[in-house]
Amino acid sequence: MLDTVVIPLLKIAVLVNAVLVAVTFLVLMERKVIAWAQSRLGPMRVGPYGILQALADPIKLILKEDITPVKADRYVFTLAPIMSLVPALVVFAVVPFGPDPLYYIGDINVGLLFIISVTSIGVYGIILGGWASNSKYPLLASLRASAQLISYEIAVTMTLVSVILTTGTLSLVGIVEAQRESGIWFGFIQPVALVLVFIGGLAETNRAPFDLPEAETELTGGFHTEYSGMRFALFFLAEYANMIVISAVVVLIFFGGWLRPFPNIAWLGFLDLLPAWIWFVGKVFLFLYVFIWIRATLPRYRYDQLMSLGWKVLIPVAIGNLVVTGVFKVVF
Amino acid sequence: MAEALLFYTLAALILGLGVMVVSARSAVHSVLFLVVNFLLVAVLYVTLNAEFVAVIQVLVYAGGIVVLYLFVVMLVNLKQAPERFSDPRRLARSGLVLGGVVLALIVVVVSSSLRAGAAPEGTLSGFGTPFTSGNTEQLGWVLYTSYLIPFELASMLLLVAMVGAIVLAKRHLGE
Amino acid sequence: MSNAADTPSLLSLILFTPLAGALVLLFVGKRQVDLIRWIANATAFLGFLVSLPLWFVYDSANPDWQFVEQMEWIPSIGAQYFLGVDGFSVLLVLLTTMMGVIAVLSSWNAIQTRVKEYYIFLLMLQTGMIGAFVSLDFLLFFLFWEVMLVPMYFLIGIWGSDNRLYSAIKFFLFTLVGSVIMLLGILAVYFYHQDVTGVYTFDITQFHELNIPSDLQWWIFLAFFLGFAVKVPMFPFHTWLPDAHTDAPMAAVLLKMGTYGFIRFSLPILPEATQAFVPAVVLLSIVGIVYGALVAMAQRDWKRLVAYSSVSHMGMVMLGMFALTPVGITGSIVQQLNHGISTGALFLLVGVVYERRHTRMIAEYGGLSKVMPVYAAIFLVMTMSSIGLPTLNGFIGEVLILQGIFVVNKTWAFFAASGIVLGAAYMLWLYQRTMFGTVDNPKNENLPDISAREFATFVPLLLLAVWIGLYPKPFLDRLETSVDKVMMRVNADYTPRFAIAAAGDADAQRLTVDAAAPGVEATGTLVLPDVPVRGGAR
Amino acid sequence: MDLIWLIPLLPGLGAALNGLVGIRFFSKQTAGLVAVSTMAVAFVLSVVAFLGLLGLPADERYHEVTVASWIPPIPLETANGIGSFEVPWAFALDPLSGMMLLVVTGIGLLIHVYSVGYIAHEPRGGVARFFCYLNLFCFFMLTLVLGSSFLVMFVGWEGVGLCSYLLIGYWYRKQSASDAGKKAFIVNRIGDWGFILGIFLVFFTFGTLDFREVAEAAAGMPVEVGFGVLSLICLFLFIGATGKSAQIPLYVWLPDAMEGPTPVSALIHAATMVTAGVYMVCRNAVLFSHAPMVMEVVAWIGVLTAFMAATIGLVQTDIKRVLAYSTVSQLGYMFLATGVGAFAAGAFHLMTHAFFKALLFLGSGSVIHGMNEEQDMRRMGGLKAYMPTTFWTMAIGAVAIAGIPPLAGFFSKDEILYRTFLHSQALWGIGALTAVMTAFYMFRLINMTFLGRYRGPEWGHPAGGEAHDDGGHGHAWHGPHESPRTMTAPLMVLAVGAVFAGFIGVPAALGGSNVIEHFLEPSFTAFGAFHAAEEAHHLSHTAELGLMALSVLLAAGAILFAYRNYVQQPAAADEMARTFAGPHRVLTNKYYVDELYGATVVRGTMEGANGLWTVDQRVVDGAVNGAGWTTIFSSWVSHVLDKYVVDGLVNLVAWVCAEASYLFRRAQTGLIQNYAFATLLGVFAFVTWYLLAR
Amino acid sequence: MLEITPLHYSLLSAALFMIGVIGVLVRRNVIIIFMSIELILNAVNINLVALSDQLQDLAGQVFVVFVIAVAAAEAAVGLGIIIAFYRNKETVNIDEIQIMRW
Repeated sequence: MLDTVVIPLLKIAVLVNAVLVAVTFLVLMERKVIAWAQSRLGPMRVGPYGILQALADPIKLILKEDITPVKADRYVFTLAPIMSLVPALVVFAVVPFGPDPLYYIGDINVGLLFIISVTSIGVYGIILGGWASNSKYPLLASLRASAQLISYEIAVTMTLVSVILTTGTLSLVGIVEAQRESGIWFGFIQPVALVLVFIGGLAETNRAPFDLPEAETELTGGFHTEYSGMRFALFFLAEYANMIVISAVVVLIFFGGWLRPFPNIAWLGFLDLLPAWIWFVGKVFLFLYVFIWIRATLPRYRYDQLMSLGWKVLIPVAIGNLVVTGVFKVVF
Repeated sequence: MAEALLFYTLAALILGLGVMVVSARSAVHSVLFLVVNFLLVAVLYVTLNAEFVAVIQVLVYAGGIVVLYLFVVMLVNLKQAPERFSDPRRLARSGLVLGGVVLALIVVVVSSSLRAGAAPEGTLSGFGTPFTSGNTEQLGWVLYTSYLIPFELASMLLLVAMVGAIVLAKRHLGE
Repeated sequence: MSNAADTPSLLSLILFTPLAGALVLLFVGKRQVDLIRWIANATAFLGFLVSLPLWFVYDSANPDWQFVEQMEWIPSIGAQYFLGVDGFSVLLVLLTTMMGVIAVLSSWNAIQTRVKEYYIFLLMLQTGMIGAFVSLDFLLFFLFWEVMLVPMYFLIGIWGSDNRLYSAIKFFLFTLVGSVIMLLGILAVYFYHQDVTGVYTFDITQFHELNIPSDLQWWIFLAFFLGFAVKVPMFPFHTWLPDAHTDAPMAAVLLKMGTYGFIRFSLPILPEATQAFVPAVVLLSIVGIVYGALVAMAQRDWKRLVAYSSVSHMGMVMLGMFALTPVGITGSIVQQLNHGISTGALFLLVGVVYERRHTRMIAEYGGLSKVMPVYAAIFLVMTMSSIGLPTLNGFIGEVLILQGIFVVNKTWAFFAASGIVLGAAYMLWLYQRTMFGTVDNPKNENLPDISAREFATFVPLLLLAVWIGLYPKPFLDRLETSVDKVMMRVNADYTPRFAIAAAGDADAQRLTVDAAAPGVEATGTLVLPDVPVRGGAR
Repeated sequence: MDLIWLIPLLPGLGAALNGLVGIRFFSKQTAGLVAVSTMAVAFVLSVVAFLGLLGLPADERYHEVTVASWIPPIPLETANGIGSFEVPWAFALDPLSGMMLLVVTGIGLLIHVYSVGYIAHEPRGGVARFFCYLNLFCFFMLTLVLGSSFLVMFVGWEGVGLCSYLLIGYWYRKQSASDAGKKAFIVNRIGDWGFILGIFLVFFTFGTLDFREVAEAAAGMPVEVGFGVLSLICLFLFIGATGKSAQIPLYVWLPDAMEGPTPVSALIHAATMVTAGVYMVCRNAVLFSHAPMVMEVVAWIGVLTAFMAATIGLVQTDIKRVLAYSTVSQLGYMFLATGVGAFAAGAFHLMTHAFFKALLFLGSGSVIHGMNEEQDMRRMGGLKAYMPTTFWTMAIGAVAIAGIPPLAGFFSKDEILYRTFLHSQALWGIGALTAVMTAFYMFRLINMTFLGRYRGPEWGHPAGGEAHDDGGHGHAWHGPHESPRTMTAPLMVLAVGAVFAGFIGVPAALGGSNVIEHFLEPSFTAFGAFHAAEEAHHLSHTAELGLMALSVLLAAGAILFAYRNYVQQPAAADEMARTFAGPHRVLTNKYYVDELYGATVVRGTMEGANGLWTVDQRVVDGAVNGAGWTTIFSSWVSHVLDKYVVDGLVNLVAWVCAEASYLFRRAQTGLIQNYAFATLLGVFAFVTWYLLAR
Repeated sequence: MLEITPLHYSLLSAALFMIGVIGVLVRRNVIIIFMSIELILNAVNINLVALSDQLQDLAGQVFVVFVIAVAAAEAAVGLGIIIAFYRNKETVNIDEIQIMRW
């Protein structure tokens, strides 16, 4: 009872809270990084160097009035943010923070597939949110968003298949272990796949330069135009949680998860002084930083460019990569 | 005990959501119930040691097909008043009654036949496919060897369906 | 069989290359006419290239089937996917692929409507023909045989000349009736084989070892005869030909199907009936030779003239075959090639002027030597080839055929040889009426001479015509064992050359008259080496 | 001698060069140079080969070279069991072919040289084309001569026919030229029909096609008394020879062939190709010797042809046609010689004839050239003054052909007449009469052309008569003139030949040793296996000399008569024509043979062709269409029946059904759910049944 | 009752199947009818997976994969038809889709 129910529940509680906290700090980090990128200071008022801004924002959102438009579909309007956030959090069930079972909730043998499938559920939140608002901009945005998500999901999944082909397992722990055994992070074996997954990840999280569904100038804020307060906060959380998920997946698959650099070179053993989960979280935040960095750097795509990039570049390249991987797999 | 509890809970939810799917006035709600229903079916699959199928259920059904439904609902249903549920001219009542009767009949048949046969252990296994828990690899193996041709046919079917759907849904440039 | 092991599925490759091209063409937009033409040309050329190994790898000393491919097709009725070639098929397949290239290339400008469909049909036709030539399964053969019908019907019906629908339907009905009756014959052989051996099979190599009672042979022969004679076409069944000759080079090959059918099926499977029918077939052939020539003389339409000359030439081919002597059969096959080359070229030549003037009436032309000298020169060579001038290909075939029939019956040879006079008469008259004289029709004054592309279509034909005429040995060598195999079936006393060679009696290969009598006595008692007829290539 | 295969090949090479490259790129000079030089080399090679042959002992003078395989061996039954049909590309040199080789290459070379001048007015491509044809002809002719088997000879045989066709039709825009070419080819083909059948029979009888093997085999067979297989072979072969060598009944093409350029007439239609038939008969002397009945036929056909052609030649006015009939006549002489068994005499006459007839033709060409394409002798006269070289050389040729000693024609013709006399006096009578006529018409030609007064058109303006717009003479005509040196030089060389060639055949009666006969003997006797039976009876030298004197006297008389009629009293000729108006008309119209053939063979074939076409359309195709119509008609009948009777019933049933279904069709609501409901009902029924049945 | 046997799954499947059938029969909205069909397919899948577990045979799961593929194809084409139809008739009411009548 303890092993099967209590400890997992505890882990879940810890993890969910950790993610939520991480998100608040991620927001702060984003504001700061973008500010520095633009030679500004960013939030400085709340706390030293504005560190407490991370607390202030959530508090503001929770306290705000939660408006439900009159013509909205009430239930769905409420359900949508939840459907958006829950999958983002559920994914963490299979994300291993370290080699020990202590560091993950479950290691299922279809872990990667699980992540892919659960992520794909997240699109409902966006579609329903847009639809339930009964307002044209959110609806358009939600249609855009879902089209974008579905398109890029294909490319990402196709790319991940080639990774699976290299590892021979779908289990995330297994994938990381495979990298330990081969002694090299898969990012170096599958650079094309890395780039593809990363670009796809940007698109799936609606991040710049693919943040079309939230393009303020076109859609006055996107699918969550009509949202405010707590429900908006949930969407917000979901987006950033998704960023963390993508980063975590990229790290797990391409950058050796919790492994230190060059895991099979003995004289670098001193690096193991840092615990595995620190390595993992560090790498994840590194990628989160890249996310933000890209947002600060790149302009937004046009919608048709976005779609043609997905369908005419990423998917063919992904298929090509798959074929090449297959050939290599057979030949060597 | 726990297993039974889980099963009954899931079964109740699945059936309940099924009823909701059929009876919901708004098509969007219907879709929502359908999604949840599918997710629960996926959970049921997990309890039956079919993780891969469960994941595929989520990925393809919940993540793909139902999204498609949602799309279509949103495309066609925007200004449509919710349909009137019952119409005396329709066969609704008789359908319901008859459906119930057939259900009952089927229940009787199934239960009686299964009771009588007392779970034919392995006798129906005409394919002799090995089965282990965590069977993704075996499933792939079977799929690409014994069922290669059906698999390829299915892929052709999907291709044809894709082409057909595009042709059907595309607005012709000339018009 | 060692050679064939290196190229295990060469025949399938040859067979399906054109079809693959046709499939590719399906996916090309029909407005991209040039692209379609390029693809079709490339495919046809590729088809020719892949067939070239046949020429080089085929082992002419080996009497077995070569390049054999065999696998189940419809096991329940014993049908197989069974391919293989002997000397006959090698030459005919090569002719087909080469003509394929020429046909496709020559249609570059000639076809302006429904280009895509045209090339698809053409390539399909090519596959059908190759398939019929390489099938060693009777049902497979019949399948390809019928497959040819469909593209041919459309080629005639859509791109034919005046009255094309009539022609197309006539062609279709003619050949269909023949085919259906032939199918009856096939089934008769099939069931008889099952009766004797208890095995259901369409395997031709098995049929070749079958001894059917002569009364049954009689009926089967008649059935086959109708099917093949229509395609040849023999004398009373020829009237579809002048109407149907649309797509010239391919049609020139198409006629070979009939004669091929005779030599592949009628002769070896039904030897007794064949011998019984020799006088009748020879009579029809001779009538065909003389009659075709005379009717050709009366034509006012250039193409119909050439078509009737085909009737005459094919009569010659049939005559040689039914001489049932090795020389005659060899000549018959060579003459098939010649007919493909020279008549094919003549049709192409007609096509060239038709493209320019859109008329085929001979009276519309005259004095073309002046305006189209190169054209006139090529036409001259092909005319000479057609009338059997020595040093060109036609002579070899005619001389072998006539010599082959002469030793059988001198009267037949006498009448058959009259064809060389009549052939010269109508061809030279045609040549005079079109090429010589003054240019009295003002429309002809500014005709351009043939273009480089058109010239390219004729070059291989010209080279082949000279090659076969001067040095036919490579062709005859490839036919040797195949002819002998057929001869062994129709004549039980015949001693094949490969058996002599196998016996190591090197001198016996060159049988002089003096040495022949004792030599044959000596070798006649040879026990044939146990030659497996079924392919062992696998 | 092993390089003899090069001899035919060289002109072939020249032809290929001129044909493939020359027509487009060569200048006139280059084209001529290529042709002449290949022929020159071939001639040199021939001389070398011939000298090599002379160097061998008499009974070893046979040299065969196999170049390549042509038709590989294929078993075929023959009269003597299973044989092997095999023909290699093989060439053979023996005395007969050696002689022919020299004639062909030598005269061929001269005529090539002559052509350079003659053809100079043609456009550039035309010159190359001409030389291409001419070279090609030499190629085929040499193949014919050197071929060691029947089939290789047949290659040359047909090939020269083709070249003759092409060269006759060289001015293809002229209807008569292309007609003549076609006629030549087709008539030759008729002969070839016989020839090829003869070849087949040779193979069937002997199992080989090699000349030597055939001769040896035939030598071992008895001389046929009746009409046996050898006779049949010889008859077939002779039919071939009549075609190629223009004998009755196939001689009609040769006069028409004069439509071709004159060098062509000289080379092909006088010196070489037309003698191929004689050559072929000589080649198969052994075979013919064994078939006396056919020999008799040959002799009679020969002499009749000679006589008939000579009579026609008496009245022709076209200079080339006179020569053409003369050629036919002389060829008849040669066949007469072979027919009486004097093969050597025939071959000898062949050679001498080649010289003087080529000379005469070239001379006539020179005249025509000088007269601006005028061919009618009535419009000539007195040309001696304008073209002396041509006159003197032609006069030599005429004297030679007339049989005046000691020129070449005397010896050869006399030998023939002598041997004929031994064989049959009747033949000799006709032959001698022909000789007289020959002398007469030849000097008629000389007289009308060169002597007397000039009757031609005024010059300074284009010549009258038909406008030869195709001749290529762009420039104004400045009166009769001598031809350029390239044309006169060959004339002179040939004249020398015409004077001296006869001395190799001086008969014993005149103190000679008849070198040529002894030289050729091996070729006719299968190398000692067979000796002519004629040696048995044999006149004394005195009688022989008497015969010679008689024929010379007759010839001289004929010459004088011609001089009287055409130079001294030109009116006398016309008077004679009036006196014998009937025969004259018949002769002028060449016995109406062309008309006869036209009305029977040609018309018959054409009518037959048209008739058969009608048959094809009406009957054969009609049967097909009739079958179609019958089917359609019967289907129409069925249709009527069907429509009103069968269909009526069907319709009745259908009507009943329709009315009934009017009720039932209400079930077809088109609403899927109704159908689904019905399905469900079915399931309900099924399950219920399942339950109850258990 | 507390032991879960394939019977339970079969009954669940049967019930879900009937719900789907009833949905097909009674609903007017074509899209919902399609969704009911998906329910039916799912019911079948449940049965397949349950029996696969019971019989220790992967064939059941293989068939589920195929059923899903077919369902995807069906959904794509079916929805394409609906879109096309809607474009022409501005309705998805199945009562108005009766051009197959007579």
